[in-house]
Amino acid sequence: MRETIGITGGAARPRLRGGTGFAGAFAVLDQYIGVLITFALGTVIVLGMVSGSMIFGARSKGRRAVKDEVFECGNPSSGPARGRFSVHFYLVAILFIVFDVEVVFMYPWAIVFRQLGVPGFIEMLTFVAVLGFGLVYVWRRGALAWD
Amino acid sequence: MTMGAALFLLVAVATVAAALGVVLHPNPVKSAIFLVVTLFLLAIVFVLLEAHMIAALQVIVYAGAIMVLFLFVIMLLNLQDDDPERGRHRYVLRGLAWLGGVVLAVELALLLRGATMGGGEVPADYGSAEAVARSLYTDFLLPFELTSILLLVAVVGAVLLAQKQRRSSLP
Amino acid sequence: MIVPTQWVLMLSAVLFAIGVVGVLVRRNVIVIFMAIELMLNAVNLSFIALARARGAVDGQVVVFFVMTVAAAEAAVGLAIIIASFRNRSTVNVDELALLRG
Amino acid sequence: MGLIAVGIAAVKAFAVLMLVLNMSAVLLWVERKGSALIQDRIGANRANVFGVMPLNLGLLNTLVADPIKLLTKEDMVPAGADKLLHFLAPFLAVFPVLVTFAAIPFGDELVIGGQAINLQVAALDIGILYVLAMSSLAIYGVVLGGWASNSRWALLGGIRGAAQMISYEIAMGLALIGAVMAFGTLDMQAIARAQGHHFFGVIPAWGVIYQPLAFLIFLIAGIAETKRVPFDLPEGESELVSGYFTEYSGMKQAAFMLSDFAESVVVAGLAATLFFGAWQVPFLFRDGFHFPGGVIVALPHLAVVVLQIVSFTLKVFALCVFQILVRWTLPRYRYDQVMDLGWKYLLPLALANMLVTGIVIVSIG
Repeated sequence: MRETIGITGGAARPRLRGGTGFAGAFAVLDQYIGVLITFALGTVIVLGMVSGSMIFGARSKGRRAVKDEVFECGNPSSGPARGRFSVHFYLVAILFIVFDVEVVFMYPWAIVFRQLGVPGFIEMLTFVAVLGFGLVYVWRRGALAWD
Repeated sequence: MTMGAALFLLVAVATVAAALGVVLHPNPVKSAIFLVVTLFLLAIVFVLLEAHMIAALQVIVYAGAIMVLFLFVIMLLNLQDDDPERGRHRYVLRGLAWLGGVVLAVELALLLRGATMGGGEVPADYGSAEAVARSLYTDFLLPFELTSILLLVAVVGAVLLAQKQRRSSLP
Repeated sequence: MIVPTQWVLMLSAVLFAIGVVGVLVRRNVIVIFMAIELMLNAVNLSFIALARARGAVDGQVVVFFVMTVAAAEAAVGLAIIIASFRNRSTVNVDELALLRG
Repeated sequence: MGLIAVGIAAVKAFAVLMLVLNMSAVLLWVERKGSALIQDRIGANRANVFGVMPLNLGLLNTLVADPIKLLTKEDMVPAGADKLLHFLAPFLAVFPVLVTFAAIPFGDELVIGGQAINLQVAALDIGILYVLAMSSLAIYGVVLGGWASNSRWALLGGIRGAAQMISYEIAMGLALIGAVMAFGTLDMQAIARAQGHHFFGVIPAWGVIYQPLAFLIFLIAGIAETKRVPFDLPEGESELVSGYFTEYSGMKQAAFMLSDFAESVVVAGLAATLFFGAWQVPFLFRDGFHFPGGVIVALPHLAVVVLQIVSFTLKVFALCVFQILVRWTLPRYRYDQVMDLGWKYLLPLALANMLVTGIVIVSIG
């Protein structure tokens, strides 16, 4: 019973190669059978749910014009609904992409960095530092400020 | 035909259909949605090719991040359906483009049909996060570090381009 | 491998061709951009297929980098589109022939 | 064996989906009653059967009467809306959240007739990445729901929601990296098993002990991802009517509501797995309890498995209830405060947490 920080799972990792196989032809992908079935079941359940009111729901006759109007607190709506919006949202999305890629690079690193040791840690430090510089630039330029 | 091959064919047909949707649908938002579907289906193909890690990244980075940016821009600019094109030579050019595409696809397919490539056994941890990570952080160390600079340049450039030309809080 | 490598490469070829047609046929610059992403993905697919055929994982690492480059490209490319839209109010490539004067 | 394996997987998948759906429904009731308790009122307490008999059925009101009511509502699609996307949006909001649970283990192995069944729908090597991938798709439901409705409230809510979700996804991902570094794997069952021992024989070695800061960041980011108070800017009813699902009615609107609750369940499930020992019960091992001091209570295998499943369910439920308590305690943030919290506090904090974790692990060896 080791009491250091970070115990790697003592139990055996599940094998990638399942022994028996799905109908004999799917040996490698046994672990994804569950995902496939969940997707299928989930699709059926959610589709059934979303279309529930379309099938069982009440239907009103006539006078659709008023009822189908979009909600505007009782006033007739004016102008197009899909106006342009602040470029800030776009800046957030850009930052998101860049940092998402950074995070995604960190996951593979996080699982092997014990093997990589100190050099591996310094590599990631450099990577984070360069991107951290980007964050500081964006911050100081005011792209993160909402006015 | 095995179960796996049938699944591959099903996904492949759906992928091609979704890709055609990207190109054919006049509404940019729907085009983007079709592209998201294409990318998701490609992730399934990646799983079938035992690239588990890359499949997950495909969904996270492509379907979950890049396409969100596309949708944001389409909505930001409030783009409507593309205008139907007029003019006779337009139709000729379009026809030529489609013809060229079909020729390209057939040509590539014919070229690749003859190629003989092994599809043999691979190590047990092939495509796992650990295998990809080991390769990435030993053999591809320099590209990895350069990536950070690429991303830095991208974020600086994008913010410069997209922000309005007013003096910001930069001293 | 569940299917011959050639099948996957053919799928990749078809997707690439669709991307090419998209670039040629569409006039909306964002849709053209999306068609380019489609072509990138077709190439990614063949990288994955050939990595599997060779039994080496480095093809997958290359795909990793392609995704990163695609992310950077999307950020900058779309920023350019926004900037040009601000000046010209259009995303139609026929009207965006800036260099012609 | 092939077909039997598929059958078992199907049973597990169905059980997990039902767990998420039913827990969401129960949470709705807990929320109604809990908020009433907090605000010193009675709360939802009767259902009219055929318009004549007010009945107090308690939990059954939300589990049975509510769905029936919602099913019989008229399905509305506003004029000028994009019909296809309007239909697709609630689907895209719920589906990714539901399937996320496939990678989360709800128990250890169940051995029946010499055959071991892993109590996890899909024993994925990249479990955590799968969860992140699926939850990153949940954005589309929000964006498309807002865009397809052709209503300005909905559009504003959708855009706000998307920007908020992507902002907190970064903090969430970075917080999880600390946990991944501590355990050295992305496989959730392996992470669950690694939490099975005890420090000094008494303190369970749960992730929250290695990574308290990561847990805190993850929980805050998780609540923000579910778009609930104090982060409910996308739907904030006092400014945006109800945000991206303003123009939805009946079961479609219920789908959006469900997706919020199901997201709560997923966040709780993830937090329980990574930070609270998943299905582990303190001092419970494969053959029974081993209390400190040498007291051993042997238990049959089935009892152990049942205890583990119950333990996991209770942990998830407790974390969900905690989220509801937060929801009814704090007021809503302003939008700039929400974005600031994500980008200027949680993100640097998560990076720092990661670096400290790295330094500690490297210096220990």
